[in-house]
Amino acid sequence: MNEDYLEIAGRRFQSRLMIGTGKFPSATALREAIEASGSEIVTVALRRVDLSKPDDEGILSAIDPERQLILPNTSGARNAEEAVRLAKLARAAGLEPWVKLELTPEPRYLLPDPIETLRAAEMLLKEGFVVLPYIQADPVLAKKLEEAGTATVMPLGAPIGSNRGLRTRDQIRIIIEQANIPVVVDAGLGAPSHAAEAMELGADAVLVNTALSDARDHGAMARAFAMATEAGRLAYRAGLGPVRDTAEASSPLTGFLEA
Amino acid sequence: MNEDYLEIAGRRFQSRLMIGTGKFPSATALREAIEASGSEIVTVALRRVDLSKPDDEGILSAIDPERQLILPNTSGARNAEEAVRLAKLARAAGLEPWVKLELTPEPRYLLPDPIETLRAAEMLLKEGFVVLPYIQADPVLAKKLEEAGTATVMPLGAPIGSNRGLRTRDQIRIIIEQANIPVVVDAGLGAPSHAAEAMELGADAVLVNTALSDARDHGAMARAFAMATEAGRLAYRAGLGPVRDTAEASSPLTGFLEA
Amino acid sequence: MNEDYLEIAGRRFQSRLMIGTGKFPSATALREAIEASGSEIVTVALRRVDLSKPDDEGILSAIDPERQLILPNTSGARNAEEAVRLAKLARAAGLEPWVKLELTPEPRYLLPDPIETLRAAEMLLKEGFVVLPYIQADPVLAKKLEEAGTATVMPLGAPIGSNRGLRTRDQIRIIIEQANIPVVVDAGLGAPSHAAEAMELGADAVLVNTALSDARDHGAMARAFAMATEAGRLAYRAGLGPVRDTAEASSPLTGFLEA
Amino acid sequence: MNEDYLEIAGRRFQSRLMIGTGKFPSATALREAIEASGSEIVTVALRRVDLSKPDDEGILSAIDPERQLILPNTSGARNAEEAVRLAKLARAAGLEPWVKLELTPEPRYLLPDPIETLRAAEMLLKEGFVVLPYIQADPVLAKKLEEAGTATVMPLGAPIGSNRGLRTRDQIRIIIEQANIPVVVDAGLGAPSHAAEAMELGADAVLVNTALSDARDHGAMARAFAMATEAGRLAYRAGLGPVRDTAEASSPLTGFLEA
Amino acid sequence: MTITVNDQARDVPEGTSVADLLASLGLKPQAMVVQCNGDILERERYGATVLHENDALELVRFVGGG
Amino acid sequence: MTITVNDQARDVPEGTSVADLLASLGLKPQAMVVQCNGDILERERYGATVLHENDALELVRFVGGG
Amino acid sequence: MTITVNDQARDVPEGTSVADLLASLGLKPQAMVVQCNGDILERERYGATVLHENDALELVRFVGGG
Amino acid sequence: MTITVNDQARDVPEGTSVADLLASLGLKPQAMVVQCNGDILERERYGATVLHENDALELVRFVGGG
Repeated sequence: MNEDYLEIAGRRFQSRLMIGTGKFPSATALREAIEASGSEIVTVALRRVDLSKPDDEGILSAIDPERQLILPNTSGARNAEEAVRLAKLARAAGLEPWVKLELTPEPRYLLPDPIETLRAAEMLLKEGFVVLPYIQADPVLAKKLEEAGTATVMPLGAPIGSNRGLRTRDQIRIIIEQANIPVVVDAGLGAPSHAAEAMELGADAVLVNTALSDARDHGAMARAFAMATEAGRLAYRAGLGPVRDTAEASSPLTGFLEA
Repeated sequence: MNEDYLEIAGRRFQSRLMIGTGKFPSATALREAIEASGSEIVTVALRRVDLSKPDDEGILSAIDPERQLILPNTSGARNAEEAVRLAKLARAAGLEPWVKLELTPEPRYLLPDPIETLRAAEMLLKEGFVVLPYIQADPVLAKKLEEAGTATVMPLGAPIGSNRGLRTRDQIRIIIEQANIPVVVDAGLGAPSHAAEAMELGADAVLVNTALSDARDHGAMARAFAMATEAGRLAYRAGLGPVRDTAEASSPLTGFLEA
Repeated sequence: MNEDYLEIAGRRFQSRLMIGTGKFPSATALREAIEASGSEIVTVALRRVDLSKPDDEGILSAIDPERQLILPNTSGARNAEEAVRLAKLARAAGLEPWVKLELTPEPRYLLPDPIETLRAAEMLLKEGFVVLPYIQADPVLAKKLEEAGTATVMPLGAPIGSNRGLRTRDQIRIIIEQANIPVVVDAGLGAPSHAAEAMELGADAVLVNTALSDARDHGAMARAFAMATEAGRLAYRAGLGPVRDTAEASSPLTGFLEA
Repeated sequence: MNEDYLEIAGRRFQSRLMIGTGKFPSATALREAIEASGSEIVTVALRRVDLSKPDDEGILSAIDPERQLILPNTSGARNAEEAVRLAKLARAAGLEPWVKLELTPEPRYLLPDPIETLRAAEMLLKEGFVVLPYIQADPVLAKKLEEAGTATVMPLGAPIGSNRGLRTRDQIRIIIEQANIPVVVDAGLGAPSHAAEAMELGADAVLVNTALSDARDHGAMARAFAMATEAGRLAYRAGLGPVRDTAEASSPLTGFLEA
Repeated sequence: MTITVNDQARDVPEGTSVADLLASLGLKPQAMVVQCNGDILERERYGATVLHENDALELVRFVGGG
Repeated sequence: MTITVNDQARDVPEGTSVADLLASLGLKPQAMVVQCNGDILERERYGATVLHENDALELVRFVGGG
Repeated sequence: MTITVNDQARDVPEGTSVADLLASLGLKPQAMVVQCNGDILERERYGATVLHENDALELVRFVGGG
Repeated sequence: MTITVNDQARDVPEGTSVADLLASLGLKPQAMVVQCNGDILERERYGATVLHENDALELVRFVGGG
């Protein structure tokens, strides 16, 4: 497998599982999950310091920058300008110029805004950022972003945190077929089988957060997703068999007295 | 995980992936698959010797009885009596008295006969066999077999060799909920995600054959199924999150300027 | 359409929608539903008279025997003998010798018992009844019942009253392909689209109860199911198009300036 | 039902089934389909006259403008400007100023371009057109179009002509929940059950073309879609029951001797 | 004398017919089935059938069912 | 003189009107749209509109579409 | 004398044992099961078991199966 | 003098540097970003940057996010 790496913007990763760091009950739980996931890319958000909690270390204490690329997202931004400002703040804080572009205007389903996302992507690219945009499973938009120069596209499987799985399967399949950049299925993957299914379709990676923070045992669930993601990738490369309408005997069809 | 073993008829197994040995292009390919699968239970069939091929070593040469329990199936039997006869032949050949009971009257879909299967199970149990019956995903039949004393039930996900996946999901869920013996999902699982899905539902094990023999790279596919099966089991034990109708933010919902 | 009738045991019906009469809030609501459904076959159950409610007219008052065949079911029977006794009581009450055979041992999912159902069918056939058995979507069992002489098979789409729809689609498809007697999809159909889907697959009829008694407007829902059932049948006969992996333009693909 | 009409841009329609006129084998077949569908809105395309076939009457001969609103689409346009030009040509030809906005850059899946579609919609609205845009099942884009002033949104169920059905069910559900204008499910609906399903979800109408032109009997299939569309609408208004995880008996649960 | 109706003991006068019993219970004969000591009783025989000590009657009727 | 119709060059006599042209092409005016040099021509003006050298006409009509 | 092996008639010399037969057929005894006239024959008895006229042998072995 | 920190007004002594302010707030400079009047302030300049009347500071840090 060491031949099969994920390459984004010229950088290589062995792991195809990205982890979001939200909603974990403790820094320990998060550390356990990251450790068990083997993930090399973890996402974080930026928010104002709460002056009433000066001792709050923030999330970085749970991440080992030697082993994980810290990918700041633009959650909370209401438009392209705020997204760019967030990306610059993250860069100023010493992170690499990578950004998960996330523009989700309404809070009920947190679905991405295709127009504003494309506009923000173009602005961020001008500023020299490596852009990984979170989008609807919209093949035409995915192609426009690729042409604009984004490093990946990150189509959703289902709404963030819904655990509904790959509800956009048909569209993801088309995006993968048409893409020349890595396709990372993000949002809605609630079980390892969902991650495996995305990888079997030919996705290059998956990003998971809620399914891990929801688990009773965060480390075990992270490990489960890591195995399922690799399993799906292995199967994609090993060649899945055709889906058949009828049976195909796995034992000889002859009656055993007919040799 | 060494605490979490599969127990069938008082015997413990670490692996929850069983492998069928049919349709592999060569003994080498089969050996590769078994090796990579880490499987501890492999199924075989019994057929008349082809006198024109005396050198044919048969399948056992590909199996290491130290590491895998050889589970003979009753494929080819047309009724309970023939199934019993096959089981006895296998036992006479030196195998342990375990049998995968398989009575599939019609060749197009190879679906199991519920009446004859129950009758054969009762006969085999009287003869002292450990019986693992292949059945429709029929919760009432599964319960009758458990009450008769079978060691497991092996409901199908889809027709043998169809690679269609867990098409009987609803019924499998009920069988698992009601069973006091291991539930092994057999037939139709065509991708690692299918195996993971079955395990996430709470199945105790899965059996796969065609998905492996169909693959270009048999070893890699076997490894993929092994990882996915373990991933599904891990996730089942770690506690999957609820499926939600709406989003649940993984980043704080506050705009980033609102702290 | 008057050419296309449903024939069961030599008797012809224009309607392919059968109605169950349970759980309606009032006799009026039931009458409305039956009227709007255009149904020609309605099922009823048999129970002991409640001596404390002598005025209870029973269900028959809501049914017009001139327009609907009253089909008694054997619900409540715990075994084949009780099912036969119920059928005889219904016949003694003046109903025609038709019976919906229903043997559902456990109350949580009310799934049919394949062994006892086949046994009861054989007993009822000997007694001269026209037998319509409620069964799991088990193609082998369906074939055995057909060979025993039942007038139809009634495989379930999902558990009674669950409104889950055609969860057994793959198996129903096989039953239809192999059957020489009418296939009536019974149980679990919760929306008109479910009924249409069953008919599009080639089912000969559907039976619905809970979806109607659950509705706010019983008459409207019954009419909706009647229309959807006929629509599905019409489409099955008119020839559905193939499911395609890619688009097929419905407007000329030429740019409009290229003629 | 005459109380329940579809209202678009202040105009009322009894039928909730719109018909596309492409790919019919003959004007007669199309007339049959329109007649049987009871449709009040039919779409057409604009193309250059083929000077080698001066007698070709064009499609309008098959449509009765007294009974159907002729809705020209912008298929063939490569960008917003061409779409506007097409709309103006249609209006100049004497049609009402309604347009089905369709901008599908790539021919394999014919998926709509979200950016260009929004831009074209704004231009057409300035020109005084009633705009019905064909879009991905993207709730954020749908909301933007509503805010821009389009008369409806027409999200796709699956690629045009694919007959795959409501593969975007989750997203359509959200669009319906959030929309204040009619939601018309367009493209991919290949069977009456698909149309019924969309209407049961609360869609205001559906548009069908390929499923009708694919049929052996165009009139019968059109009638089937008309019935299923109305059935789905009726059921939506009558109140569908809840989907349950377990059974809910439709016959009294008491054994019949316990009453 | 004492008989049982749907497993409940009841005292009825000597000579009571099935028809009398149903009437006394306020039950209409139609759309009901009567079993007497396990045998189904044809409706036309309700009047002629006189009950005896310890007779066990089973009265059933149709209810809504799916 | 020479004009173009749907991008094909055609010779027509001086003084030819759009109506004349359509007639010569065997085309019925109804259910067709004519653009002349990019501008849409109202149907009632077909007769009065005389063509000039190098005029570019665009003739379109409705076809089946989804 | 004549026996049948998997339903095929074969001539074998008087006194042939099952072990002799397998050897003559080029078959290795292990991983094979022999039935003689319907009864399963333990492997250790192959040598001692002498065949008689009309004996019916059934030779089966394991093959790949799911 | 008065400045605002994350939109809250605060009085600080003349000559206070950004580093002084963070210290007085109990905040560690690392893994935090400071904007002063809309401009991002490099960390190495916290000490040298002296605050003036009405300066508006924005202090942000990283939190968990998906």
